[in-house]
Amino acid sequence: MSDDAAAEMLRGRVAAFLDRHDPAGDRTAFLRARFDAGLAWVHHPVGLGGLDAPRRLQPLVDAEFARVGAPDNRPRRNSIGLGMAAPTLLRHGTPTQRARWLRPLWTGEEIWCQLFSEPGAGSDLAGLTTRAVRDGTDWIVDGQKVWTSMAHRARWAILLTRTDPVAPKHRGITFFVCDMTAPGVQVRPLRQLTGEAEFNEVFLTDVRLPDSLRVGAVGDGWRVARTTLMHERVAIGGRPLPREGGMIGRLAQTWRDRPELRSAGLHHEVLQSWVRAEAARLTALRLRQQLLAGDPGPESSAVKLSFAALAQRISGIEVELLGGEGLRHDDWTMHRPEEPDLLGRTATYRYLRARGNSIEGGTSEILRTIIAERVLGLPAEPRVDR
Amino acid sequence: MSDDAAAEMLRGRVAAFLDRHDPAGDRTAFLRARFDAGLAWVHHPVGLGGLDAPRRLQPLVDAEFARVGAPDNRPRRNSIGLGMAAPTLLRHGTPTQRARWLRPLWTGEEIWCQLFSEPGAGSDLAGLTTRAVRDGTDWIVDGQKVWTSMAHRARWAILLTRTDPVAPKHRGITFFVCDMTAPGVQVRPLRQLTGEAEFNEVFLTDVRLPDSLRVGAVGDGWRVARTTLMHERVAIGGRPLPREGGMIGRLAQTWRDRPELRSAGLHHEVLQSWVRAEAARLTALRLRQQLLAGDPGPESSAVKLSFAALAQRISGIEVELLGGEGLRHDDWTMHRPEEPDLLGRTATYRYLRARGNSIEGGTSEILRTIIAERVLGLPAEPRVDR
Amino acid sequence: MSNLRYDDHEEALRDSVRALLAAYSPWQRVLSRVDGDRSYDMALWARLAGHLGVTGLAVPEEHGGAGAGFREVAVVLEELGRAVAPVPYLGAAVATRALLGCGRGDLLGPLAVGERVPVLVVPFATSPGVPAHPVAVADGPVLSGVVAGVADALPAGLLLVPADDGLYVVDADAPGVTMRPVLSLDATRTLCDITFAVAPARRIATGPVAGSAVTDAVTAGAALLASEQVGVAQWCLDTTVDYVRVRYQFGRPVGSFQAVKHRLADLWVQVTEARAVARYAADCLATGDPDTPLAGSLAQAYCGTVAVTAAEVCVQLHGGIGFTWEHPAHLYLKRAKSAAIAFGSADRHRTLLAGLVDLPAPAPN
Amino acid sequence: MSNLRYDDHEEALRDSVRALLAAYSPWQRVLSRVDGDRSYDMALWARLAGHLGVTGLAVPEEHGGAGAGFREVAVVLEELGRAVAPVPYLGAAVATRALLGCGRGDLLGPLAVGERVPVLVVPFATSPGVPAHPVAVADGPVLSGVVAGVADALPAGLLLVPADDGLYVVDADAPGVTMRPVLSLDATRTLCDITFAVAPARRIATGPVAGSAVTDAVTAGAALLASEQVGVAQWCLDTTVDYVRVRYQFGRPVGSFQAVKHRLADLWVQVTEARAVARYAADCLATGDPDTPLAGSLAQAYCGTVAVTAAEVCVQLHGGIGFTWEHPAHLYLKRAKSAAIAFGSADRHRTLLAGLVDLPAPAPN
Repeated sequence: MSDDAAAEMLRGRVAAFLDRHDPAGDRTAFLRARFDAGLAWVHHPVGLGGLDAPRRLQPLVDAEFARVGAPDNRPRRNSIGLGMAAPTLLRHGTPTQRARWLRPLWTGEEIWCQLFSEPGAGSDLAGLTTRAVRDGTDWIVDGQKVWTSMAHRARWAILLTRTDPVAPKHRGITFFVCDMTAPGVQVRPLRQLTGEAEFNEVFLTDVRLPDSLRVGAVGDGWRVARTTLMHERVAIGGRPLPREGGMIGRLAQTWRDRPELRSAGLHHEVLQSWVRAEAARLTALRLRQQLLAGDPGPESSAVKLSFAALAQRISGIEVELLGGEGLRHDDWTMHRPEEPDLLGRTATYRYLRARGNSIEGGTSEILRTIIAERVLGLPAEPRVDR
Repeated sequence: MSDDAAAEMLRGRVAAFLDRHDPAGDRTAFLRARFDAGLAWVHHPVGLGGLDAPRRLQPLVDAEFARVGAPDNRPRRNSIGLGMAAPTLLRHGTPTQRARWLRPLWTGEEIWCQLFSEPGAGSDLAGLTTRAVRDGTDWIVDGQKVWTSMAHRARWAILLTRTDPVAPKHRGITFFVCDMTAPGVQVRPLRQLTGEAEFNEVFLTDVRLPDSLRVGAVGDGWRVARTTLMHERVAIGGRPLPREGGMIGRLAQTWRDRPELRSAGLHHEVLQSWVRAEAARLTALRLRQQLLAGDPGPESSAVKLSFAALAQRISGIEVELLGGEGLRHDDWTMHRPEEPDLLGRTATYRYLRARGNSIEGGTSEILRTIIAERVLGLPAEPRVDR
Repeated sequence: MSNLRYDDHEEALRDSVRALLAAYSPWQRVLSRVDGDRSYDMALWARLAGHLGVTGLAVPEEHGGAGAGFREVAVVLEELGRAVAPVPYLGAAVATRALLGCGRGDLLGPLAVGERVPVLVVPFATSPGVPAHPVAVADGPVLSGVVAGVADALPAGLLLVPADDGLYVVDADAPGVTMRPVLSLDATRTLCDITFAVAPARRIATGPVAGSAVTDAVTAGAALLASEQVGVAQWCLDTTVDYVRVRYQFGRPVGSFQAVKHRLADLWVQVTEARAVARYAADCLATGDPDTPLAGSLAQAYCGTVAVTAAEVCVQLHGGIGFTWEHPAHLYLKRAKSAAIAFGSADRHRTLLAGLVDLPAPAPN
Repeated sequence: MSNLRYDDHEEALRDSVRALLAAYSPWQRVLSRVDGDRSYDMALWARLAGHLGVTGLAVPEEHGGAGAGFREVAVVLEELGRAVAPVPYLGAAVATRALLGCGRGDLLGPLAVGERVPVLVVPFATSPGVPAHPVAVADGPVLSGVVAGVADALPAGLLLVPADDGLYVVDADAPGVTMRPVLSLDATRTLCDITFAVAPARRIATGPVAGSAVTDAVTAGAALLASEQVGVAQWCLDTTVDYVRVRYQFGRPVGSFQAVKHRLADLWVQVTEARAVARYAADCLATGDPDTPLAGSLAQAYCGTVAVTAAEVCVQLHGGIGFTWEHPAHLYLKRAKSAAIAFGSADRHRTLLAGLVDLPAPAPN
């Protein structure tokens, strides 16, 4: 089927669906029906929310629904579920697992989180030490996970454990879905330097998971996790922004609105940042065009690196531009935001929160190494670990 | 003897010397006599140009001679001899070697060069492959050296060779003095990207060196060379500059003299460079004060790193400031300058020549590693070489 | 020639301040205070005064001080920066310079014993040569007006208030004086907005004496702050080096990875340079060198940025843990970023330098 | 929406240009020419015209050209930059834009077959919107004056000379025209000073048409130069990567050291971004997008610096060998530094952007 034909087919399906389902009716029922009609993830197989259509046509379907004001699945509330858990389950889950989890995940009825990072295994994720030990048809899990966003709201988690402590480190890992309501799962907020807590620490103490929650083979968890992590990077790089979208827009607006703050030196800094932000934006746009043309390219790492560096630099300039006002903060109390309010709060908040951009989702150091080795083909360092 | 007493003694010696020797007379005779009077390197032993006096008093002696217009030993013409060969010979040479070489070295009658770097052993100097094989009481040397300044004028060279190809790499090295007039020593100019050739390649083909030219024990050359290299870094860091000395002065003067070239953006760059240059200058001054107080500190590496980065940045800004004029060069022909004419030529020359500042005398990468390991105590990388 | 080294007695002073801070102001204690809005630790201040006598270092001996000078004050500030200690030492030092500048060292007697801290009532972001006199004088004399974002005023006893016709002193607890704490980026140095509502005052200097006393005091702030920034930067560097030596990833200490090593080497170079610059500023200030305005502007054009970089690198190389509230790195990040604005940003001081060293801006088109 | 990708036919064009340059303009050949002062390789130019027909890519079909557009011209420039090829392609493209801008595409016929190269007679450092008309017109008409530092004029046949009252064409070999080569920083693109001494001329455009044709041509120069800069930067990156993979020090490839890897990763990010920026500029130019002035200034505010950084990193990571005359790195360094000034420096273009995107400079004091 050609793209044009597929597009026409999809438009027809949406129209037919909307004839039968009232977008103003019950939200959950509507979303469940949309999933069942194969209009959730069009590239998924039939029965798993899709129609085996080309992935690049999804935006078209979303636009059709948006046009009539249909409810969406609030994707930002379940970004880890949609962005990482779903593709991993699709690729590595059993039919039973996919049938059980994908529908409520997509509709937002069940929120997911990710139990990967540990205090001792950050950049070196494969150095994780959370143990899973077989006990009959169950597994008993013990360990500590960290930097878990949404854990306090999540029904399920994707979980990496070490099941073979003597195998080479990448081969002793097994991937599970963790029931966040299981006894022994304890979630504690992790307060950040901004004062609030987007993330959690999760303590796993004698958590009993049935073997049916295992995804992929025992010892094959690292391979499964690579699917997850690949989608993490693509997800971060994929958002298209308008010109002056993001932090540069805030800085530019402050510059325009507050002529009394201007100085020649900061003018130079603002213009340099504007140029770099626009270059990064065009790069993200080019990446998107390549993705849509089926030619992904490695630009997403570049986009994440630049995004982090720019957010840090721009917010730093903004604080300096504000001078005495830049010494004032809005709130140090402990909150639990759904996501950081980057454009709504003070410049000081942006400055502090942006420090995390080069740490979360792969440090900038790790990204540089990935670029050097996978894109440029430079040799790995001598390995001293297994 | 207290410092004050020593200073008084030295002043007396210089006065007595000047009573007996006419500074306006024969240059070489005057310098030889000064050496013999122990007023060349006051910290050297008696008989080797010194009086066993504190090293920090040398500037006082030099100043006394300069005050009456006495000829100096043209130190910049023999910087490798004075800065590196002499301290090495003093510390590791035999009495015969020191007696033979130090006097004509100091007077400038014999110029020295350094045969250390090789095409395959730059940053990894200890990876050198120039062989020296024993033949009776002689050694036969074969190999190629590179980046040898003054080789085309030098009478002697300090030379690193590999005498044991199977020993661990730092232990198979032997240090020699090479007779640059010996058969088999061939010197060819090495043209730089500036068009000129400050340096040379030196080809050593079956060069026969008597064992009396060996400095230190066989296989102990790396330890000897460390004395040389330590003095290289100190020498580079030691020069005191007045404010706006060096390249920043050129840039500042162009800015002052040519108001039509100014722009707000370049003003920012010029001011930032001025600040960094002044910070580096004060750091060098502080290092000097510490050295004079007998408390050297590791600041010399900082000074060399900053010097290189600043020279590169400042000259780059100068070319940009000149705009259309910055596109014009003065001379691409092949010259053999005694030293780079950094302040006399065009900004383009400064820009190009400054590229070498972060390569010659230890790359900036190597300096950073040295700082990280020796100053900050960070662990070495896993070694894969011997 | 300026002495850029630390003398033996300065090293001894450093050791004693560091030991006292280690005992009485570990970072856990500082952190525990910053959730409130009155973070100043006046018990620590009393110890600095009582045990070490460092609050009056720059107070002349005839007024009960140590009769030392601003070189020593700078050494104390390095250590206070290194500990992000919440005491009004910087503000007191600036006020000391202002009072000495108008010949009123007699008002510093209580400071020498740690009492009645004086503070110059200007916004913390004030740079040298930018007069801002939001306070009006009426007969009495009495003062009225609001000064926003003043550092070290919350624990102060004696307010030095610049006004159009001179410099006034006001008792902090006088009627008509209201101090409102500001939720500050640097919660270890809580700013406050001060409202004067017909507050009784005394004029202590007029005319050019008052003007230059205030300007010189702000310049002194710029010069001295540099030492605090060096202390902040040095802590960040040392702490990061310690961490990457023991943090293992990929079976190796993180500090054995070359990119980490080189970044820390570059940072060490910057801190080393900042120290030379800060020493120059302190020495100029101590000796009354005519180069002091240049040295102060150079200090804030350079050292503030170095401290910010050091704190940012510290957070980054600690990875996730450095991003948490429970690790002290953020105290230094907030102190550094805040200090980079205090007494004029780097950008502002580059502009001042342009005038001082004859590197004029382009003519407007 | 702008198309920032390379189409298949653009990739094919790239391949054929690259193959031709590899065969006929290896760097050794370029290096061997730069000791002289007439470095242009017109034999290579003839091959580009004859074998590939790329000299007339932007010339309309009715005038014998390929009727393609500036997107394709930009692809050719990338490859020419990658080879630091000494041909007047950039100058001819700028002149093409000028002639098309005043409706005189008919004068481009010879260019399509590689003859009578046209060049806009402005200093290479000219930025958009800075008129400089050093040439005076007298009756005849005849032109008199000197234009300094013109790129690609030495091999040109047709000189387009802006003057106060319009745009003139002058034959390069007309009486009264003298070209003096300049010892240039970039010896692969030797500039020249052109003297007109009562040189006979023809006026081809007047008034606003002439003015905007010249401005648009300089903007086109800024936009297209970005692609050449991307080519330069990409060569520097590729060559450095290749070198550090095979250069061993301390028993390891230099490219396995993390600081080297990270520096090259950062450079790759910059080159990747520069490519997106350059494609945007080329696409705007090709489609007549009203965003073209912004795209051109963005291109020169970003890509020039990236090319310089790439060349500087290339020299540095080659160590000593990269500092020698016998290694090609310096050809790229000189090209990059020179191109960073051509058609206006990054600083100049940031100033232009400030006007275009409403980020005004501070009011003068």
